[in-house]
Amino acid sequence: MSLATLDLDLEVFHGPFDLLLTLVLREEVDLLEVDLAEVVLAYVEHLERAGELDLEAATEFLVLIAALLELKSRLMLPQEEDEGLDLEPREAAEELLARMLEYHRYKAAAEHLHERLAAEHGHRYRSAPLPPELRRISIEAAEAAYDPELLARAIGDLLRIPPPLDLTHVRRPAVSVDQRLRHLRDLLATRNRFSFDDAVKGADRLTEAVTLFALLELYKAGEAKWEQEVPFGPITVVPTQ
Amino acid sequence: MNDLARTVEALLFLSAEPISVERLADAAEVSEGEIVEALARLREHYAEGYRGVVLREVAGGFTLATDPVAERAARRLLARPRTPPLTQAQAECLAIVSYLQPVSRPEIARIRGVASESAVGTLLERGLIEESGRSRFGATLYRTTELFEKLFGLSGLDALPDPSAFDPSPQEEGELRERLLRAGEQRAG
Amino acid sequence: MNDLARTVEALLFLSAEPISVERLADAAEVSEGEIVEALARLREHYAEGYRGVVLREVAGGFTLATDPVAERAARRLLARPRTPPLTQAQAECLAIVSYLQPVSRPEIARIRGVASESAVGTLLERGLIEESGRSRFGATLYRTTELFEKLFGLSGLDALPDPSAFDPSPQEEGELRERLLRAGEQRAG
Repeated sequence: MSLATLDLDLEVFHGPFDLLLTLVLREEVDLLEVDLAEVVLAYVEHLERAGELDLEAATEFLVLIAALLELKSRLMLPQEEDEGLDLEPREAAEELLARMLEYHRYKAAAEHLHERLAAEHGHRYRSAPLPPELRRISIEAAEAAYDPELLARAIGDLLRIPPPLDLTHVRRPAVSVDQRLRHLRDLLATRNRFSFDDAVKGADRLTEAVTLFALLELYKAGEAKWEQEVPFGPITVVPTQ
Repeated sequence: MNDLARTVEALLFLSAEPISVERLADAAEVSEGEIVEALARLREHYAEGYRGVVLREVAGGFTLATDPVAERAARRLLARPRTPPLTQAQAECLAIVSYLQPVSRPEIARIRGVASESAVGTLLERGLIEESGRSRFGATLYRTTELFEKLFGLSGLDALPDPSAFDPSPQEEGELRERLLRAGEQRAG
Repeated sequence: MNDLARTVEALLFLSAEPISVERLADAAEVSEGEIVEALARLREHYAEGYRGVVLREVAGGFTLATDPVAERAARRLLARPRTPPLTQAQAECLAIVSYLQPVSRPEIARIRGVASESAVGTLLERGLIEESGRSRFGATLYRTTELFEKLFGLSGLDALPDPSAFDPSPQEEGELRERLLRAGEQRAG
């Protein structure tokens, strides 16, 4: 299944993936307006319809979509944050270009190898043991050249059974969303409004994350909302009236 | 030489063993009469005394063989068998054959968890292993050769080192063959 | 054909691997110049298009191989394809190894943008690449094999085209750079 057969139906573009790529590079389609997640979803559906994973096509897709994502994420960053980036836009484009060119080179070289192998089709080489009288000669002249231990070692390698995945180090989360939901509802009931920092005082990162998730649940359920005046500033949670 | 004679020449060149007129006819998709005619043409080209390779009719069919003119040079060429380092695949195949012989190619593949055509072919070419009849399912069986013993400095097969020193799980029950097959199947998942 | 040409023909027929002029000279106890001459005579006899077997220069030496005229019959006789075609992933890995050898798997993955374990494994299994020591970070390094050169009809690694031949033209590259840069600047404005 080749990428050429991946048809996309996006808001800003309708047609094969290859064409989208060309249009993006020609800037006839604005990458900022292309929903790349949609492209990925379309590809996954495409795979499901095909019923099998074609690793080669998947490889190609991943390289291309990764390049597009990288480019788009750089495009999306606000101007004033440029100083904070490791790479200036020019450097970023150069780096991306270098990677695309390097991959392009070996992809074309692979094509060359395909052609070479095809051109060699029909040239078979003889592979036959020596005639008995000559076999004798080489046995007589043979001297020990290999260490027999390499055979025993190879048997040892072949006896190795891969261990089952060890999952003991993966702890079950010590906190559940239910627990944190209860905690937030208690705070809402007793204090009416409170800061998120207070809600997670002394908690570890996992608990903080689960608490944030619980807060989103409360918002979804219409029980609470929050205020944040500046980015990265304190978050104040208040009940929905 | 016409195309059929060329084809017959190529088939004789490729095959390590004599081929019958019947098999040649079957491979080339022509009648046996046409093969006989092509062989007559070939014989002109391979007249003894003119070439380094000669066409021979032996029990079982036709074969190409070297002319005695080259014997001295062949002995010199082959005097020291080439012993490039073994790749991991070759070492594994050779280990399986040496400890389990006779062993079939499908068995080697099951133990290694991958097809092993190329490695087995190289070991055959280098004379480290050879065919040793057929299993009851018709698969070719392999065993190690005398050359193998000399190149590994072994006085005999019973001088093969005990693999238990490298056994990752010596507590496991069972014969070596059975354990290797089991491990191979688990690796293949 | 003189005796030396006949001897060289026989040696090429016997050896499973291509033989260099130097080894031929050593085996036949003549100078390399005489071998070169004998090979020229042989080449006349094995001119492509006339015989079922052709003389080829691959992997740093000389060897005999069948002519494609016999491929269909050879496949019927031997019941196996010459060599299975490469998948795109395998061909890319092989291209990277052939140009950058010795090269590690992480490096291959970096260039291709994806893990390349299975393709590298298959290439190893098919004997097209082999291990070649370790990098200073402990990663296994790979290089191509003689079999690779044989199957791809390469007289040596230097017979591969210069990799820059596969790069887009300076003009195409310039256009691509332009586009990327303009895309990068556009968001500002």
